[in-house]
Amino acid sequence: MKRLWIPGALVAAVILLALLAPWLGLADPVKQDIAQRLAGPMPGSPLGRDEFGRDVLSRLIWGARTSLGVAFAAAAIAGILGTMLGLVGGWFRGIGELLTVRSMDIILCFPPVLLALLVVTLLGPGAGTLILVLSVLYLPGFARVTYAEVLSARSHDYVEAVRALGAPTGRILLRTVLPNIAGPVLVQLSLAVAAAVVLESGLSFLGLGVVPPAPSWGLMIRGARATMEQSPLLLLWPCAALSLTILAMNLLCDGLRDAVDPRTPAARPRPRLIDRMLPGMLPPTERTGAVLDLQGLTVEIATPRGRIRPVEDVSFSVRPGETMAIVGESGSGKSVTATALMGLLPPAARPVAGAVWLGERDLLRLDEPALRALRGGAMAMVFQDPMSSLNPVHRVGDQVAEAIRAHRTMTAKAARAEALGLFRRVGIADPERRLDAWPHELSGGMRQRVMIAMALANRPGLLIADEPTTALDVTVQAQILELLAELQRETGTAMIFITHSLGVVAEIADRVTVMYAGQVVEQGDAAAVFAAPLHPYTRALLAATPDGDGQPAGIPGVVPQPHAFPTGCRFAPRCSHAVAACEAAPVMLDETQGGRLTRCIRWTELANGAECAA
Amino acid sequence: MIAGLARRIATSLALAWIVATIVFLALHMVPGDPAELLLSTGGIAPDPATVAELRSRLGLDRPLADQYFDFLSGLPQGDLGNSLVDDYPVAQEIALRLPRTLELIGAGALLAVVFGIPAGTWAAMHRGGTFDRVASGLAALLLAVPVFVVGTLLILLMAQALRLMPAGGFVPLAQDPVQHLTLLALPAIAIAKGLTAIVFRMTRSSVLDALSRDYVRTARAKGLSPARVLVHHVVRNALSPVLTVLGLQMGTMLGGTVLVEYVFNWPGLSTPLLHAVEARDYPMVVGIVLTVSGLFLLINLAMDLLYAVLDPRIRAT
Amino acid sequence: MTTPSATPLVEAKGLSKIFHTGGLFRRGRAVQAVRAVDAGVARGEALGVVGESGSGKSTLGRLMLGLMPASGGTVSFDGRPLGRTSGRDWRALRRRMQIVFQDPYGSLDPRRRVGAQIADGLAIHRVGDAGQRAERVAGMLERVGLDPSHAQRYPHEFSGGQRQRIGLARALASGPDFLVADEPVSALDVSIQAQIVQLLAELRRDLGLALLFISHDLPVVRHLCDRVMVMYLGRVMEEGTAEAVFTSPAHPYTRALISATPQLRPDRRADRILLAGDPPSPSNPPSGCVFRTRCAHARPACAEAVPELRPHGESRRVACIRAEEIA
Amino acid sequence: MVGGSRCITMTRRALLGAGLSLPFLSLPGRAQSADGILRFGLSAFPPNLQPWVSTGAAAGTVKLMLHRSLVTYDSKGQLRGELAESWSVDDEGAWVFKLRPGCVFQNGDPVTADDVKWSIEQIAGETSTAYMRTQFQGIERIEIPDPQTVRLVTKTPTATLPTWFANYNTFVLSRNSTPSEPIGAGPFRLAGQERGTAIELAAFDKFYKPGFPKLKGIRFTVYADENLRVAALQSGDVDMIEYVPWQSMGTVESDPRLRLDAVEGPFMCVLFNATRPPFDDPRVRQAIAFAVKREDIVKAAFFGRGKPMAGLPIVAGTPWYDDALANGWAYDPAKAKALLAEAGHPDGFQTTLLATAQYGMHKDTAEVVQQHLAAIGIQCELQLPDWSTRVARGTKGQYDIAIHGLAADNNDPDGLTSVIDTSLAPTHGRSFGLKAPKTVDALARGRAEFDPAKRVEIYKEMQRAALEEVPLAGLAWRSQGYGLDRRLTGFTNLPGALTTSSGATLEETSFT
Repeated sequence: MKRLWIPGALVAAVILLALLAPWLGLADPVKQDIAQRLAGPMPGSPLGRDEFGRDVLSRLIWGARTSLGVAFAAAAIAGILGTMLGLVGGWFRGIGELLTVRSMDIILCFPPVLLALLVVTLLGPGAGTLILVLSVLYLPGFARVTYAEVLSARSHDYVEAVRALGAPTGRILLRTVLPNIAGPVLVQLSLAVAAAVVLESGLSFLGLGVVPPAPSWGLMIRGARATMEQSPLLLLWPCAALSLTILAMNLLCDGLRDAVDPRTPAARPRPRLIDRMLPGMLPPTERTGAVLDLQGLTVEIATPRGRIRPVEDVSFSVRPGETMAIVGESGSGKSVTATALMGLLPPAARPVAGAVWLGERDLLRLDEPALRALRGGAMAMVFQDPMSSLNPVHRVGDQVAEAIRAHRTMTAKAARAEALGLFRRVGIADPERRLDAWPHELSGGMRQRVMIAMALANRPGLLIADEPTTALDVTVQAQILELLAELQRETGTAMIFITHSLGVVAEIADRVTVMYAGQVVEQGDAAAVFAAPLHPYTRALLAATPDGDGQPAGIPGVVPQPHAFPTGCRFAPRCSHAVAACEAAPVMLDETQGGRLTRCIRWTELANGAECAA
Repeated sequence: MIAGLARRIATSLALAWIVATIVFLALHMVPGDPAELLLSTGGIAPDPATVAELRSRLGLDRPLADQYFDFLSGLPQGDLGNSLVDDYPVAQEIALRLPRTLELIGAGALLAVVFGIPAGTWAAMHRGGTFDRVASGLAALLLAVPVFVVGTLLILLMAQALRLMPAGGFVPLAQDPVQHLTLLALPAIAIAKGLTAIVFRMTRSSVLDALSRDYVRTARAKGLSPARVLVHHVVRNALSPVLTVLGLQMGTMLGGTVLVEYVFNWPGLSTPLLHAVEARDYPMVVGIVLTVSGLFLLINLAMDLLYAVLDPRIRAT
Repeated sequence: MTTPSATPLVEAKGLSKIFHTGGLFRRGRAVQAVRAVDAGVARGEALGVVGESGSGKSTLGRLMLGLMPASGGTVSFDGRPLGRTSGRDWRALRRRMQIVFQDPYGSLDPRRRVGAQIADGLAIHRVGDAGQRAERVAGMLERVGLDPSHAQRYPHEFSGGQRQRIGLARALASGPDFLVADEPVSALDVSIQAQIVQLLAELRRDLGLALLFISHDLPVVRHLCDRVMVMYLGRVMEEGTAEAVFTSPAHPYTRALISATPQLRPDRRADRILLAGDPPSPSNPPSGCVFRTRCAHARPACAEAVPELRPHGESRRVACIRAEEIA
Repeated sequence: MVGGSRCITMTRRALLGAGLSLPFLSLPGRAQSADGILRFGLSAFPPNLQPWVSTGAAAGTVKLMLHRSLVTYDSKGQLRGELAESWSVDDEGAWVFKLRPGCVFQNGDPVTADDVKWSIEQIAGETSTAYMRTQFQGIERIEIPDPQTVRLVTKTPTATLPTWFANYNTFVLSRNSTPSEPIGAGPFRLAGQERGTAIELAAFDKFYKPGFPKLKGIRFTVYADENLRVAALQSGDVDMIEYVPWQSMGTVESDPRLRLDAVEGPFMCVLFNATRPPFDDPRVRQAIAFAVKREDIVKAAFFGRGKPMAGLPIVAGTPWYDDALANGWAYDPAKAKALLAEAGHPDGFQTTLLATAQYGMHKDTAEVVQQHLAAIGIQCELQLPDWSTRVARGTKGQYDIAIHGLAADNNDPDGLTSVIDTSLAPTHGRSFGLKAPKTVDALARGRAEFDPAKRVEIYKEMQRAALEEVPLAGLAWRSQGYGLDRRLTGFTNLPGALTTSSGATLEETSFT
């Protein structure tokens, strides 16, 4: 909010000054004293006198009163009328829209100064006419902003909900829609005021605005321009006042817009001081010939509310041809792990411990060019939402060819031919035509196939799939899972499959890692884990998954926030087997004799007792 | 697509016609008689008889409807009638003046694009950095200072104090290109002042939005070089909204350069428009307004087409 | 499962809805979202509507609530046709049927306190005074498993699961008889999902609600609903008791749907039926049976006429002329 | 002796003007003009160059070069013969003009009496829009005793008829001229024009005065913005400019390379709408005349470049100028209050003051008048519409009191007819519906009196009547200056109201 404070104070000061003008004991802004014409600073008039000998300071402040008064009045009128028109236009599409929003185009066609001139000549100059002109000029701006906001608000469910409750349209518009579009309208209001002040001074400058002798900044500039040679300073004061006020208003608008617009990410990324960790800081660990070997990876993110560790001490390895599933609910850190592997973490995030061995190289200690050579080459990634993962303005064929040529130098034609082969390989019907299709012309399933083709373009040793089928329909999901399995069998690629659905894990995974609140809580062969889960969380997850028989049991409570991870076992608050010891100290991963891992101090007790699923 | 285009052109023409009609009627309602005005240049009192005679010669005593239909019938052939002041064809005056205003706005827009877009992109790339803060503050300042203030100060500084640049005026390009361009410099800067700030802010927010998109992450995951990601993916997407806004701004500028033309004595289209309204020169005013709103709508149409070309999703509808 | 009373509370006959893309003047393409669907939900009964995206299940839900004018067919509520009611008594009907949405973050008004939104139903119809409404709100919050003191908080202070509970409280505050739940749990994590499903089951039983449960997640529907209706490209493929449809699916599409659902236990995984290609575009559906282009058992005859929903066994109807042959 | 008031250009000064200014070169020295071509900075582009229609002083200056009439003014403001060698009144009161032999039109045809007759008939024609139409319709018969003599018989004796032909809207053209092709007998021919920006004239070799014009050509360039006009003169882009803005007169005077030639000709005054009480009462009008401190107007509106005018606009130094009468309305607020009380408004009244925002000097004068009237209790609300609305409301009498600025036709009191003869048809240039019988009668008598001594008496009597009936309340004379390069000789700014006709002396102008 800091950005709001300074301009806000400045604007408030100007407005206050204008309002208090009568009581500031200023000289009469209109009384002439021709003898003192163009006099410099003198007692009683610190800024000197204008071409009629009137006190410049009082005219400046009274001028503010006129200019701001006109601007606020015009912006308010335009605001109210424009918002109403936008509301009606946005809600009653069809005729309503035509009447309200399309009619605005007529106003926009008019050159602004001509509109002002016509109205002024028709009704005679003066503040009243000026307000009318300015509000007409700013009406379209408000109508359009409100129209757009109403359209977007309308698409939200809470508007439909109130409609379903039987609320009359008027109530919906005023009680539900209006408050939610207040933010952008407010921003538009402050923009309109700033613009109105500029236009008012422009019109007065041309003699079409405020009638003398009433003071206004535009008139002062016009007068001062005539006597530029005799006293240039006269020009300085109104220009400075005008520019300063508008600058303050513009900054206020920016601050307001940022505060209102949820999209702007709150956290301002501050790169941490130490760059990559110094090589050799950690003891070298032996490598097991796995394609990928994660050891104790920990990622830290700097947020306004302090440093958080969404991923802590995560280790697993993947052998060629093997699929390691990483399962966990939202907030478990599974996606952060994947992004950390690819080195695609946002600037604010930083891996602070552990190592990630891809073959011979530790990805965490590679510099950017070396890591970039691997991305899309030795290791590739497929993302969750096919709708937004492809660039809408490039053809899908070109985007795949681009991936190929990023790692191998070849002619565009050759790359295109290879892309065609890839399209056929991932089962895209009629590949020749589809190469030149735009992303929005393909279905979700088709687009995901393109993503897979793009990932496999350079025959990666490791494929990371981050919830590739979550956004797809179940029949399409089945096709994609089948395709991935087939490709893996054929190419022997190691695959990390991230998902929150246990069903999918059972279908496709050889080994599984269960994550909860940033930690690995269980790891082992998928069949074994599903048959006899060791960690209470895994057991509860299995119980919660409806599979036809048995009542799905929910897990009470909520996943803890990264800022407030409990010290002890992070699942304890929601675990039905929790005991005091659980919450005492951080729990380490235990290794069972069968090579399975679990992070629960009571796992042996629970396993022997073979209690049925709680 | 073509049907949509034809429909759009039809609505634009209808809008331009509505605007012209409104102006035609408004002008006739405004007090002041062109014939009397012409004869009372310099404050002298014309003899009412001669005023009446001039009115009939100029056809102003005919009923309004006839004058309107004369105006309409002339339109298809591009005949906008003659000026009441000196019987000079309006179309020729516009043909003489319009290119100068377009040139001014074009130069301003060029400066805006050359400075605004790179700065905006760089500020977005280094969001929150010193460049971003300084540039955003400067943009706010540029927006804040009104154009006639900038104009006056520029003349005061460059022309009269330093005598580096001419104080204003115009020389046809053919006659003396170098002088023409030096004369164009100052007013173009004044126009570019506002435009650059708007383009900068629009580019910055548009690039920021593009950077947050999934397909940029996909591009980086493909191992593309940062430069390729920036140009091919980020800027390519961020460009279309920026160009549309720039187009709209240039459209509204058409009738709005009067302040710059006045301060720099640049004989564009806005100044004769104001003169014509003052002299109640009906054909000239309506002619210019029709041209300006027609061009405004044309630019809008062009921007929509450009948007469709840049963004295939739009092209589909 | 409670035995549903015979006569349906809400009944749709030959219901269809056509959307026109294209602006005010332009005649865009006509998309048939829902085509001649018959559906009935009795008091205390839960009807599951299953189908993939583009199948028209959400549109059907909104049509049966009268939130959207139907292009064809009728919807009657408690015997009275909805189409022609207007003005005051249309609003009175509103109190008796409500809806819950999928996206927890979009279904609550970010600008108003949660308590006020729950009381909206009562306030709009001016039921009782402020005190009684507050009381009712507290009761509803407790009923959906939240602390009554939450009434003063704003939506952004709650998790996804809690927001869905608030949505439920708002819908049930005015005591409706018919509730449409449009994919209420698809956006939630498994553990939270199970909690909400439990809550829905309890509420349906305690309040004797007629529930229309729309979802693409077959296991959840199987658990919660008495009868199930499978939709594809706006038409009903198969309809019957949950038990019958899930254990022995008759329509090829239902079979493919069930086999595609990932199963926890390996023994459940029947041989997988993989559908080829993508669903056709709704603006020009195939002639005859809309599923024929992707059906392994399609014959030329399937293209001629739109298959009727014919009884198949005692508690099921199927829209497939070869249902008996491929059983 | 009747003459419409002369038109002087109401510059569009501070406000709007599209103009072209040759870019003044960056080097501070003054650029040399090429081979005898005079570069003249105009303040506005002449709307059109029709010979007999009045369209402003800029057009007048150019027309004076293209055409010639029977007489014009010499450098001291006296009439001097042009196409006419001599002129006199015969015993029947008709004016006889003897033509100068050997004068030819620019197409070579000799200038004959028939051309004069044809020109007069065109001006007085029923469908003519000429400026002097009504006056020329006062001519009964035109007789041509011989090709070199023209005898004009007027319906009523008019002593001031010769001055009609000194006006730059009453040129003698060849009788085979066409509306689009006027053939005049002036010292320069129209060589070319660039619309809105410049006009080129070339010398006419067979001009009837041998050795004239001394210049080879004139290039008129338009600088609508006054600051730019002065900048162009200072940098040497142009050799002389008209309408030097008051605030820059000092800089032109002090510049060693330049010369300022300023004259007080045009003036500002207050007009009344006598159909609206209380302005039908002469005492109220007198009160207003006494209430204004005119020095303030000169200082505020014209940067001190002018002179207060506390009486009728009679040019000092002319025979009918009387110092006492010229200060009839000297600043006397107490008397003004007394007059108001006498007229039944002891504590003043509310009214409106019409002027225009389009011209700085009108607005500034109005603001000063408003303050001074407020001092004696008359609260005026300023109405500053654009110039066209000001003209329209003036003609229709939609105002209470109004500020007006103009110049008389010539320095003869009869030149004031168009501004003080309120019996004529209403126009924005005169008070509306104001009865001033004694003044109007004195005007008519003065016009018909041939004996100069008697005319002086009549016009003094007229001034006394006007001081009492107040057909207009004089405010201040305005200085009107030309800025020239010091090397230019031969050009003189004609005194008083004739300043706008100074263009006539351009033929004697040359570079030393």
